[in-house]
Amino acid sequence: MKLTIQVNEGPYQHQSADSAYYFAKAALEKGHEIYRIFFYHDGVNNGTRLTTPPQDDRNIVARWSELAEQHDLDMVLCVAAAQRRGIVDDGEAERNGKDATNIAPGFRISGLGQLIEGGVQSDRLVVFGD
Amino acid sequence: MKLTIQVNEGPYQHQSADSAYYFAKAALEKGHEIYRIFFYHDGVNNGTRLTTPPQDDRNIVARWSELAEQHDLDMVLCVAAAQRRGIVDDGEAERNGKDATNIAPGFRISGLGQLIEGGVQSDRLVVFGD
Amino acid sequence: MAEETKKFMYINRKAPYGTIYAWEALEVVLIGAAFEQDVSVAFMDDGVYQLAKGQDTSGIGMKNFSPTYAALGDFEITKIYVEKESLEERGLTLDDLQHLVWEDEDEDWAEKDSIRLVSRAELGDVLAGQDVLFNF
Amino acid sequence: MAEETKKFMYINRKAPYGTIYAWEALEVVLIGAAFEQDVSVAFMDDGVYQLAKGQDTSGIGMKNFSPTYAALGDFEITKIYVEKESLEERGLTLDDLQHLVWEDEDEDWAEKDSIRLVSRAELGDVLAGQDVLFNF
Amino acid sequence: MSMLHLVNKSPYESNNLSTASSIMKGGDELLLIEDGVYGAVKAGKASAMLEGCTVSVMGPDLAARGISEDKLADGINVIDYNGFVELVEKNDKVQSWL
Amino acid sequence: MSMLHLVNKSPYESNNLSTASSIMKGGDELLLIEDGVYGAVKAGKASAMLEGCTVSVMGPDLAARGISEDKLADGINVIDYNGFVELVEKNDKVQSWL
Repeated sequence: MKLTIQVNEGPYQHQSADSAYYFAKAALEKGHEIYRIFFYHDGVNNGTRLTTPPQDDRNIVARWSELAEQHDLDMVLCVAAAQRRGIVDDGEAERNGKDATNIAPGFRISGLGQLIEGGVQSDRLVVFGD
Repeated sequence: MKLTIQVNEGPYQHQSADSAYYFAKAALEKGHEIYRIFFYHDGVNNGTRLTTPPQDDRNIVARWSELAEQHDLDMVLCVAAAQRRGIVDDGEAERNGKDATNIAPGFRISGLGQLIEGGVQSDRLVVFGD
Repeated sequence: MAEETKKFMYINRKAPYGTIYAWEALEVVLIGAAFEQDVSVAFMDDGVYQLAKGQDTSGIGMKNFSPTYAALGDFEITKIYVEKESLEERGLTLDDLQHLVWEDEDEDWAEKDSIRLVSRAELGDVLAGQDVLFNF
Repeated sequence: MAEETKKFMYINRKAPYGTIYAWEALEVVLIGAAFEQDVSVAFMDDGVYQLAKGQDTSGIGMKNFSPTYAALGDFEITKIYVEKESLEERGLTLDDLQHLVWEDEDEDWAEKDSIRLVSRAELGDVLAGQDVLFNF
Repeated sequence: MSMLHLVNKSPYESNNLSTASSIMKGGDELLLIEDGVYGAVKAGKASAMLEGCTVSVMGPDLAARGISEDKLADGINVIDYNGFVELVEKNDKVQSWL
Repeated sequence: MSMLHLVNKSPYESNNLSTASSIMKGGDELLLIEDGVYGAVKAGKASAMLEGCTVSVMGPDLAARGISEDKLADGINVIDYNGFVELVEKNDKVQSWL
């Protein structure tokens, strides 16, 4: 089964990002293919490398980055949502005149078409949100 | 009347940040004193200078920074909440080994005691959230 | 991408302005229109408020995106389902909503209504017939 | 800051884990304990779930912060209001919740119950008597 | 000792208005803001919860949502952000039903 | 053409379970996750909405909230994340009632 996963909320405030992660992990372990994980709305906040959660808490961002590296995942942050929330890679920093970037490893910023394409190309779309 | 305002949600996703801003502005224009604006939970995301909202949309972060400058406001981002969400100033970057900062002008990062102090020192606490 | 056409349904259940979901959902619908899928949009629960007439956001400093719904027909999005029970509970009728239309190329560009008023049970049938459901 | 003592009430209305509000609210309560105000904490609506016994978060990888409620007594937080109607609607009784106690210094450290089961009307009276209400 | 109760969510998706209206005391005031303003519409089922309450509603939020004032339940005060500040002044404390 | 319905909010604070359960077709399945698991507790008022539905509930979410399986309404399947994936496989599509 080919899956696209959509994440609508940021890390920590809502459990959505946790549920999406555990679902993705279980699907991969069962041999399914994840075509794409698309982060929309506040979901783009999953992709900042600047978080420092408490020592006794999970590191949601790092966990995504590791999963992406292990399984060569395509993790996309919606560009319009990322601009509104302040998630920036090198290209965005240059285009919008920002003096810093904060995107985490394993994420890329791209357009909403990537979500639609996920719907077209996958057998299932599973949405996690508030 | 001396006010403390608490903001629990980030910009754009919920209207809370907008309502808090217009309430604060109206209070200042009527001659009230704002003792402190305390950003908690995802509210800390109001304090990132990396946002680039669309041209035809309001710039929530810049609006806070301007209000703070005009009225010499004390705008505090909760440190624990900011660490979880990845809002970083120079001190936090150094302490937590981060290679970038994203805090916007007019905001400072401090402890939860600042919220309690707001409750002690103010005539009213008004909370905006989801 | 042209190899397969899927039935895409965008389901809107949240009020506008209090949260951004309605607006960012609309952005997906517009982008999605370029993908030549078979598109439907549903408004139920508080989502029916998105189509309310006469929205004026000048007092809250937010962009009024409601005129965009009227443009859906130009994007060949012509199947817009509005749930009856949701309207009734909220004291609304179709007259409180924008009148959304599309022009039928096959009938000399005759103007037709886009909104289909459906019961919850009927909407359930429509959902059952879709391939992909988008939620915001 | 010692010049005035205010009645502080922390109102918890959200379930734990689904959102972070319960946890971050608890952090405020603990920090606030150092400020020598007259502190109360209320649990109503889904907030009553925060006090449920037997929480085990190992399967969702989140920190189980529920043991901290038992420490509130040590922070001299001894007035914990739980709303009856909220429990009943959810099929809960006080037996489903942690047994929270504090030790009364004035009575040779006798252990006393912290939880006060109140009706919505009684909780309304309690709220009316407060100076500052914290909401999360 | 009067209290201002703030409700910012639609009564059709959340229980906040229900809780607020059932715990309010005589002398307290209710202010509907953001999506909470839907609770003020007379023809909507939720408006029954407002009976016996002193209710204000944010005009800018009403206008944004396309609700004209003639649609409101009887006796509701339509205010702006200045009026919001005045309600906070007038009542001793504020309870946000989030 | 069966559908998996996901509900992740408490039925006591949100209308999502109510909407989901009233729109489900025979053959559809309902999965309660996150705060949605509170809807599965037999003694709670909301469990009445589950009647006639095929219901699964996330075990890890139940445990986190201190709900033991003997508290659940009759006939509910307790699953883990593997079971979640299997439900997604088994049904043609997923509807998240957010």
